[in-house]
Amino acid sequence: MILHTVNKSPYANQCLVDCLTTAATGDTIILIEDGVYGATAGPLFDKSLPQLSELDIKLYVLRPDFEARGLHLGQSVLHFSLVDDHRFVELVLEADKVLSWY
Amino acid sequence: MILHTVNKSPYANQCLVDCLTTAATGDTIILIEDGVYGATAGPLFDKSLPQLSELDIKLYVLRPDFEARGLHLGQSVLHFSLVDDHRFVELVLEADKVLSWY
Amino acid sequence: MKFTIVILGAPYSGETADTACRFAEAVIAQGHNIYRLFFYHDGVHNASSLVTLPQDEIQLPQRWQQLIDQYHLEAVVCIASALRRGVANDIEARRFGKPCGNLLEGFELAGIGELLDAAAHSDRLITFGPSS
Amino acid sequence: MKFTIVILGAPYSGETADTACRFAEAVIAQGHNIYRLFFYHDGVHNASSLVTLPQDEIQLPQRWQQLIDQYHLEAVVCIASALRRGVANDIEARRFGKPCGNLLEGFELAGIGELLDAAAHSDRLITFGPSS
Amino acid sequence: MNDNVTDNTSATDGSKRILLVCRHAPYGTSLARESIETALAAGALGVDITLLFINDGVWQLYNHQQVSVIAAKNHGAMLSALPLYGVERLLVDEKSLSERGIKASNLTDIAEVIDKDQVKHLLANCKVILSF
Amino acid sequence: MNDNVTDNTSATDGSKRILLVCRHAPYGTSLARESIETALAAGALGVDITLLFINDGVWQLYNHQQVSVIAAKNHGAMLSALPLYGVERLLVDEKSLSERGIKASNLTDIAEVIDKDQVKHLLANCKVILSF
Repeated sequence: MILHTVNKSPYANQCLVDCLTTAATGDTIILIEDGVYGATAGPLFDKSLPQLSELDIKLYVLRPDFEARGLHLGQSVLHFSLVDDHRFVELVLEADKVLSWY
Repeated sequence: MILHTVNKSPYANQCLVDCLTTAATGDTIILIEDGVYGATAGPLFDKSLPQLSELDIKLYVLRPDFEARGLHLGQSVLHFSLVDDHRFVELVLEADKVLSWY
Repeated sequence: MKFTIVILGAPYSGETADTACRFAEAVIAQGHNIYRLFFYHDGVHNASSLVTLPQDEIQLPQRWQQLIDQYHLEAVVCIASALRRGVANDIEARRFGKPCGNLLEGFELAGIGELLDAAAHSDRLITFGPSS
Repeated sequence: MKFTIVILGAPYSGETADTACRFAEAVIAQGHNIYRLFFYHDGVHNASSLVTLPQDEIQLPQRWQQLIDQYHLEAVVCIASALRRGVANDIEARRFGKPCGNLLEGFELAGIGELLDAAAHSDRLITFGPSS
Repeated sequence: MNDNVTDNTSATDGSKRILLVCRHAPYGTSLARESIETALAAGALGVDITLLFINDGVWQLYNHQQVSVIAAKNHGAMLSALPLYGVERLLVDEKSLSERGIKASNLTDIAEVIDKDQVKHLLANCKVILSF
Repeated sequence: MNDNVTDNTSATDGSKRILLVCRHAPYGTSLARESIETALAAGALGVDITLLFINDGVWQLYNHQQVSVIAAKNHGAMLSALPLYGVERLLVDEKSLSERGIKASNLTDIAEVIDKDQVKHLLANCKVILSF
């Protein structure tokens, strides 16, 4: 099981879509840095998410990066969990390996 | 009249699409650095180009950057002209100002 | 568990180094070990003694340094990446005829082999890519 | 015609500085003038004397330096950007208690006002953004 | 909405002015910060400047930014200093907002939302563009 | 096609191996170069490594790269040294090629094209991932 990190805005960069295309059932994704914009409800982004509902992929957002940007949950059709740096470390341990998309 | 420069691959970054959305009739676009991948015929890119045929926008590609990557013209449905660094300078002079997309 | 953290981004220019440093601190706070910090690509600027931020801002190189010092971490800066980006210890600076080096104490220059060794010997390896 | 060239990318890490330097050379070869080179954001690394590339590769800082010297160009490095990224002249290095500076001769540290002045007084201004 | 910019004609008449195009999100890179520092310098020096927030640059204006854990300065607070420096023409591209599902009420009220045609008018009529 | 990698089972069986994921185009940034330098170091040190070229990383394998005017080293030539260093598992993602309109005949023959399922198998079975 892979933990994927994504650190770029999906409105500017393709790497979240690239990640979603490659992620497998049971994988985990954490959005960090500008990647946290992926947890907003922009129509542009939601279009590219059909895969997610099919695969059993858990979605996390790094809280300090999310709050710095003034964002709040409840804007997306998808379920994201906010996590702090400590939980981020645990997520790395729960996965077999990490793949970083940047 | 604006000369737009674009230096990122359209397969990785949104800035060519952003540029095309904003460019006006009569403007000029030059693809430089990884931006030169915009002159390839990937179906992904051609989808986002309907605007170009409507507007009278001239398209240029910086030859040294294009050749370094092993690329050749004739792959795209659009007309791109290859230019060297000297012609790039002239294009800047022929425009009123430059807007860089990166 | 033993972590290796690979840092590819410079401080200030992007967020990478801040994220990675917070992550390293969290790893330690949870009682895990850091096998190695590996600074590669633009990450080598984290080891520059010449980085000077405004006084009221977090000085990332010194924050790394404190972590390295307090927990005896191994902080390896890729030598090839470093020299090409203007980060050098005194020995390398002298070799290339520069007046003095700028590698912060606590960091060491070494080859990419240290990254491969870390990949083989850590329980987890995480890369923090450039954010710019 | 008077050009101002704004360079936002470091040498080696990306292509920006190479593209900008070739552009500057072409401007001069065509008989035009360069009002100012302005190094901002990661572009400040172009002015680092500590950048050392393998011998068979193009040393961009020295290539800039040669252009600056030969054509008496004004090459301004944004002082705030530079200090935050570890580029300093001897005066600034001393001010912050560092052993020595690393600003290459020919380049000068100055404020953002020089960019605004250049925007007002050049016929054309072109920005070369970071490629990474 | 700021009184000084409610007249669309004056707000988007950029002739003779420097237009600062802000396309990048805050925090991820320092580009957003450096663009605002450029605007603050323009204000301090009395240089007439207009800011256009477009694409991910619109996130810079997002309300309720809370920097606590991360190393960066609060970008929203930096922006709110602009009017104090006399920089009052802050324009936001409507299309970029709608693409991101951002409502005008999510933004600081120092900026005025303009439509696609106004953006084109602004770009066509400014003297020089600094793109960040 | 290289004899050593025509057996798909062995080519994509990444257990115990380091997987180097190459996602970036050459030249624009130095990431592609640094990933290949990592692979060359692995070869020189006898460390088992597999390379996966995916997304814009597939451009690294594009034939007929001609560096003359630009400052960078020929990336295609660097890549062709990999087999000489014993690095022979170079795999390319088929989907990334088709998205870019690239035919297998446009690529250097040191790499083997694999499909989506083989990519997933490779990712699932390697020990550790270095992502560039």
